[in-house]
Amino acid sequence: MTVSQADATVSPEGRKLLGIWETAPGIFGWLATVDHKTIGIRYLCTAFFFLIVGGLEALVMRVQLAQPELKLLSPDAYNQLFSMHGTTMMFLYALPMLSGFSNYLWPLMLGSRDMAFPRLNALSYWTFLAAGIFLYVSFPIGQAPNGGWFAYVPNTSLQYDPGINMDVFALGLVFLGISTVVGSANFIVTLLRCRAPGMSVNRLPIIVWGTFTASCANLLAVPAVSLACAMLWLDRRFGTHFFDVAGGGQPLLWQHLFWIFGHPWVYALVLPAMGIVSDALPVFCRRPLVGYTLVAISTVATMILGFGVWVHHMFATGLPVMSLSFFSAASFVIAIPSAVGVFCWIATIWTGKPQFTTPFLFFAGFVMLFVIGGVSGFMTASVALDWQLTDSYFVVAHLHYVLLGINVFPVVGGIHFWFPKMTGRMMDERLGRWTFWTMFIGFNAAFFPMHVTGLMGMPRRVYTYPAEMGVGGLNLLSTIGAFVFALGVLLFLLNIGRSLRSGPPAGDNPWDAPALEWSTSSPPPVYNFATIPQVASRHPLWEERLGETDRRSILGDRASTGMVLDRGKETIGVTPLDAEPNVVLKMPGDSLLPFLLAAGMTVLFFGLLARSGWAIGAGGLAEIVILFLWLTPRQFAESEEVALHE
Amino acid sequence: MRRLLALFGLCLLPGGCARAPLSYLDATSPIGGAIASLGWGLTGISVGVCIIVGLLLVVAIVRRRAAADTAIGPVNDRLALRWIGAGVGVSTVVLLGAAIWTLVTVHSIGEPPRNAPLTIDVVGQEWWWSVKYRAADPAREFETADQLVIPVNVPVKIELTSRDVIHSFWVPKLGGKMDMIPSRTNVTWLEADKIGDYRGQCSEFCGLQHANMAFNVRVLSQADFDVWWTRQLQPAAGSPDTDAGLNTFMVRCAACHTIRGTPAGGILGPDLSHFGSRESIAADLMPNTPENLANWIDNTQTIKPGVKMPELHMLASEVSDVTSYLENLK
Amino acid sequence: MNRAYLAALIFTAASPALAQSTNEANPAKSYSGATADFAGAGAPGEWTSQARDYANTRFSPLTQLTTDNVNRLRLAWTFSDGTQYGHEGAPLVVGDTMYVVSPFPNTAYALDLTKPGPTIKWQFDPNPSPQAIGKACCDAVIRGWAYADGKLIYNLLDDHTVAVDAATGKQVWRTAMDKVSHGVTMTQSAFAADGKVFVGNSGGEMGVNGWLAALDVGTGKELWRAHAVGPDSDVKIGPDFHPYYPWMQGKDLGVKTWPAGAWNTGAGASWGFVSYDEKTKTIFYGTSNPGPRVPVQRPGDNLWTSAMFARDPDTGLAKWAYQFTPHDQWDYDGVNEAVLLDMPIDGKMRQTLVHFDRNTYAYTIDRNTGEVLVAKNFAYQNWSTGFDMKSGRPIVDPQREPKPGVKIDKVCPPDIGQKDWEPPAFSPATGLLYVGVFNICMGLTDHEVSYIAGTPYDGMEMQRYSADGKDGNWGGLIAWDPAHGKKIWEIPEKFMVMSGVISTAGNLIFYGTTDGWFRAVDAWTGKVLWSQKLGSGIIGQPITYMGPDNRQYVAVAAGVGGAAMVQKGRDGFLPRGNTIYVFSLDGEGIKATGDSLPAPVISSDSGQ
Amino acid sequence: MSPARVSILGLVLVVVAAGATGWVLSIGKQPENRVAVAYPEGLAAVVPLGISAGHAPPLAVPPDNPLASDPNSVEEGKKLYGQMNCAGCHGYDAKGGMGPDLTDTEWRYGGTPIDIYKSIYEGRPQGMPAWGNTLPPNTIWLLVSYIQSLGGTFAAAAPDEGDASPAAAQGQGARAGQRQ
Repeated sequence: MTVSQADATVSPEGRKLLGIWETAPGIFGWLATVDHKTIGIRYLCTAFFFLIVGGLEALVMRVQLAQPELKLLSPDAYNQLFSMHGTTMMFLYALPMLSGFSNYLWPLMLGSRDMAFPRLNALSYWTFLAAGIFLYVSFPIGQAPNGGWFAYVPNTSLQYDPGINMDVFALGLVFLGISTVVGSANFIVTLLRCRAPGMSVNRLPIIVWGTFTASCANLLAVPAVSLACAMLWLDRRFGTHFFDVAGGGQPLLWQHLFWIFGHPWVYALVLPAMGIVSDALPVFCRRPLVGYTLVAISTVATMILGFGVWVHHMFATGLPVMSLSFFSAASFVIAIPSAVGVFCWIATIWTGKPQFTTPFLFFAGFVMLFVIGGVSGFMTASVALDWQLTDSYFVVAHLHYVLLGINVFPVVGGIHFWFPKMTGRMMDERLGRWTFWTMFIGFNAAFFPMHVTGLMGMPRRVYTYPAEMGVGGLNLLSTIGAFVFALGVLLFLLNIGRSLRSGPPAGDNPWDAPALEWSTSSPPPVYNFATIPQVASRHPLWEERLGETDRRSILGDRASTGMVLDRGKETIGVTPLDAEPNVVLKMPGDSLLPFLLAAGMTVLFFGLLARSGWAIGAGGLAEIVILFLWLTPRQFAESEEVALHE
Repeated sequence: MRRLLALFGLCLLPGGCARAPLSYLDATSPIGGAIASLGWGLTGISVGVCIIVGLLLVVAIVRRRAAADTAIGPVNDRLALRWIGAGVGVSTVVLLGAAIWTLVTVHSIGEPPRNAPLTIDVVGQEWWWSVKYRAADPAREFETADQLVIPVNVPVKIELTSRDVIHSFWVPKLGGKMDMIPSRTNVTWLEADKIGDYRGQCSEFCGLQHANMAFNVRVLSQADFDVWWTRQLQPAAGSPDTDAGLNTFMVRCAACHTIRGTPAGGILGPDLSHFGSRESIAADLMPNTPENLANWIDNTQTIKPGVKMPELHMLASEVSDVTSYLENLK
Repeated sequence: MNRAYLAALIFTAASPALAQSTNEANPAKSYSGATADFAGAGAPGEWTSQARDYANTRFSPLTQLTTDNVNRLRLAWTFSDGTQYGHEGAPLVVGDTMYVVSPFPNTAYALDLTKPGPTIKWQFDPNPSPQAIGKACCDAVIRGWAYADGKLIYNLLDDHTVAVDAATGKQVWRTAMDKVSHGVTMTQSAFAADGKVFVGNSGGEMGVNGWLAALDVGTGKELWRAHAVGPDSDVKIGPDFHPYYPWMQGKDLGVKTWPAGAWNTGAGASWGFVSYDEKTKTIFYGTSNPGPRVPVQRPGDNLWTSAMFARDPDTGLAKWAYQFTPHDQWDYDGVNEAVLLDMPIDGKMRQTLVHFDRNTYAYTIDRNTGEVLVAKNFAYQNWSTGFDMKSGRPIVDPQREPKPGVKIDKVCPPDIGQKDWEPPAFSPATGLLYVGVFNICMGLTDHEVSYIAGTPYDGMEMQRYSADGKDGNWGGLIAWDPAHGKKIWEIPEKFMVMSGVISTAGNLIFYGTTDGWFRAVDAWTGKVLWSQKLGSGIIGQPITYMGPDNRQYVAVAAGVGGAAMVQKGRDGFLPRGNTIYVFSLDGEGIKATGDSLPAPVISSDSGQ
Repeated sequence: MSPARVSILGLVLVVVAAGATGWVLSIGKQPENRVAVAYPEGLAAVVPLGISAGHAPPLAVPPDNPLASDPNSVEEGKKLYGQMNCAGCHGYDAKGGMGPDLTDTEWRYGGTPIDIYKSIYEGRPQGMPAWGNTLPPNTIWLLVSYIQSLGGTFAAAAPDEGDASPAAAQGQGARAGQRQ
């Protein structure tokens, strides 16, 4: 879906690079593209589609809960909706959306031509798309997963949920886990090796830090949930006893495995988004971020601590009070790195010259919601208070403040910020402001009352509630707020649609932002940089005005002396810490293999779901053959051996 | 922004939520009270932090609005970093304070007192509560359902387990929640400081009727409690041949329900001994009146879809017989 | 199939050698010094009650068969009653007539032993209600019948006791004892003594309220009925009730040791044998397991289930009682028989009763006071870690206590114990008791269960298997010294030994295995002297009697069923049968000879 | 927006709309499969539990089990099999005990779904209690679903197979061996 380069002003070597890097046209190109920008945009669009689907499910649930004892949804319908709402939002929207941002921006921000493993990048998208469809395959026949996104056993064991509902969930998560882990590995290697010379670790944008930390966490956390889901599926369909009480299994084993994944996962969902704010907010404060190193270190610290707090989801399961206290203390400590982030953003606004553009509004709103969500988290960290708060609507309020506040607001702000770069057109500011206020007011009207209904004892995941519980009015307010928020999202979609068609041209750097991606054209050429830039500071485009150092980065066309690397698809590989170039990387071109591998995996997983030997055999065989083709090394023609430029 | 925070604070004043049976920030019982004070404390800190940071943010945004220039210039953040350090320091101190306060509270209410004079086994199962009163002498042990009657100012030890999926035992005004996990016995405890009725609710998603799985806790004086206990031990009078209601009950309901003193011994459904003396029916969904009971027996699946009790399509005469029989099982 | 048969053969050959080594010299002196009063035994050649005498010794004074000539035993004649259920009873021989009652439909036959291939003198069809078949927990069997006052008296499966005139086969009286719709059936062997007949019910699995009743032999009128659970008035506990141990002393313990109202469906049926001490005018019998079998549903000791009662036969009032397994959690009924023996314990002569309980403890109890003198395990068990002689209670191993919904493996013994109802025999010469035992364990899962009248109220899901692993032995015959609580020798068997045992003055022990072997064994050495494979597994009780031709016969019914069916899936397990086999030396007996044989009539137009 | 993108957008919208309507329709369906069946008039006509077949009222019940294919019904039936004490007689593995084995193909009173329904409903002379007036039709069908899942039952014969009811035709063989 790349915007073809009709631009006549491309420099001569640019035209050569264009020939090398441009994706083939037609269906083959569409399926075989490995261009990180195309994949990034596809991630953004697919994730946004799932955000809308999840949002619609939420709206139907809110109508059912608007007043006590409504009969719009049957209990099983409601259970399927709230399970799919949670699963869609947590797995099919949150991380894919951030992967979309990172896939698109990393090479441009790091000064590289592509991710470390372009085909792996395509594979992670196709697998994500297939897993998304797989999770919704039983929705039309009314047997969508109905055990909640947390799927506690024994409620989801075969004895209490015999349909295929939870098989779709368990296999779907394992399927999606493959996409996540593959994507994370790609991000980590890209960070370590695919950067422009001079882009040392202390000059990386904070979104890169965020996504890198999230990826490392995913490598460790996602296997836990994949293992748990595989065990659940074996228990259900092959009579093993991992969680089956009669056979000596332990229901709590599921909760431990799930939350060991669960908590690092929710931090993986927010750290890249905090990175977006740390990179984009300073642009509208007309000054660099205050305390860059503090924010970078707090990002990593948050994730490391994130692995040590998972039992705060299980304070009421009767574990010994001594161990609960340790996890409670850890959950308190984890608020400190977040506090560092908040103070840095506020300091940046305080000491900067805030420009009231739409992205700025979203980021300011983000800080406020971050704090409210943070303190409600602080309240649930206290094990004694959590014995009252857990599984009540207070926690629903907390998680929505944290997930929407820290993920959706920065994402919408980020799209407003990077839309010009991605499409070459500006989004409408007035409509943007309307979008922000509608979303902000709708959000607070929807989720703030849930703190109160939670404190009034309304339990979670209830398809209705009795009138005498006294929470009817607040729930009605929440429902109205939810619809206002949905209106806001609609306005955002309108803005995007209108801007795509008739937004004013954006130019290379409409916001006068400092980062490397603004040094390319909008939308950037498919090869990103005609010559590989050399980076000299954290803010390449602001170096003169900041006057921090006298060395200057060499960017874009001005880098005539830079490396062109136009013998085939090439980019520069650097040493991990100081980013000294030490190798020229040969990048694979367009390839159908990622799509085919994902297709093979889909056949395999549908075979597992239907337990049909043929499908499993066919899928497995296809996988082996494709992997064989994938991994056979391509012999480079002798002439293409390149001497290292100084 | 600030308007919203005010709403947050206002609504939590005791007046705002007194009539809500499940709200717990106005609890006064030994456990509920301890948690409530901790709750108010942490809420206060939270509201305070929100207001401070909100003010900082708003001031930060509006203080330089006038300056139209968007020029980039060199910056010096030494002062800002010192302010950030101070802010983080204060936050850390507040966090540690809260942590210590929590641990102290946990220590005081975590373990049930050694010599709790009364032990009750509560067993959760798909969508109702089996309540067994334990005693040293087995003959004084009996079972009832969906209702806990406890004496005032007496610590009651409660042993929790489940017969099917994970449920969670929670009486907000009397104390924190504790999960009920099959093949595992969790122990929690309650103590009430005021006589009256309290409402409990299952708070772990347990399937179709999780929403309507509540129970009633009735706190009596010690004397009334002992009277209640001895009456619960009395077997039901009458035999199937003399009492039409019991005869219909024996044929229609005895396979799932138990009434001590009659040959009805089913344990699939709640124990209905002394049903007439209970305050509510259908896991505390409706008050215990003959009309509600008849309506419940006739339209079980429409009131609580998915619940295990089937609709028996009984004749009107049978329904009224059974209803009157159950209602006068005082 | 033949491989298993061959293995069984080799095994039987090897086992005597095995037994041989454990007992060398030829001691003439009795091991235990125990003696028995053979009151109620009838003439030496007769077998007038299931256990031959009131003391339940199953000892016959006949000596025509001895250890020397027993290998010449051959089949004399057989009789089949055509029914398919387990054959547990012992035929009775009074005068020259053998009385046999079939399992359901409980048809009674009188066989005239004086005629060749004995002819049926009369046959009596009581036609009990088939409804009872579905309520009988462990096969529609009858465990025995009694002969008294010229009448054959036995229990029908559908809770009636019937008396038939021994001469004419006409019904004299029939008394209804209980209702099948409440889950009650009667398989108990009626016991006649002191002008009364004592009958008990079954239905431990159906949540019944167990009882033992006394009927007048002449009219069948019920004299008294004593329940096993409930207030003292129901359990007929009066002022002169003196249990030996303090934890059984107190008022209305049949109610107090149960949760409120649970005693009414507490079971405690009495389906075992009754013994009677004529001198002290006391009857002894056991009560079955508490209901339901899931212990969590009935906290407390659950008195008086799995216990032994001593009662006055005239008034039914209890003299003493002793509970073998308080708060029984594995369905260890206490109904097994009490063999009344007098023996020296620690040098002092004591009047005792010996009881092999289903919880694998062999008790020697003072039958006048109920004090436990000896309590030792007669086979492998792992549910109890020991026996506290001071309090008289077994110590339970918490690991074996079942919890609802959780599977526990290798609990030994299983519900049917290492010895079920099959009665032992006593040999006054050796002073030993010879008992058929098992060697099995079970995997157990408890399920909490509802009481629905007429349906089972037990809730135990079990799989039984040998205690020695996959293809280990499932049982054997042991010789037990009751005075010292010691096993003298044991004959291991591939299959459970669930038949009755008899001993004779000729120092012979007869028993059968559940895969059809009927064996004669030397009482002193345990050497197998004679073996004969019968048509079906043997769970019946053998007898020996003197025929009208002054020849000693040995008879046993071979028709597998009842608890032996737990071995249904094993190789070598025989199908059901219904034949009584009678043996005599060289197969001699009253045969049809000479003119009593039919002569051919040559048809007149044959023309040759 | 290039035509390719519009077509993809259109396709996605159509798929989502189809999925949502499919869900709404099938979600609504589930409660309906609770069988509402004509029910005999009142208590007097049927013999209480515990005593076997007295005069059983006429049944208006479909010949085949409407719930057999629904996995929930089979699982629900399996739980009922334990809770209604069927396991006590027929064995926890349904391989028989006091009551006959339900997994083999030997049926004393007929092995089609309607025969099994009647055996539960009316009770049988050799000790099977009559559940007709205790368990509503739908609950009995759940039990029949579980028994069908054990594999020993026969398919319901097509109604036009002569007038002999499927039970009679199939029952002949079984009844022959019935005389105990």
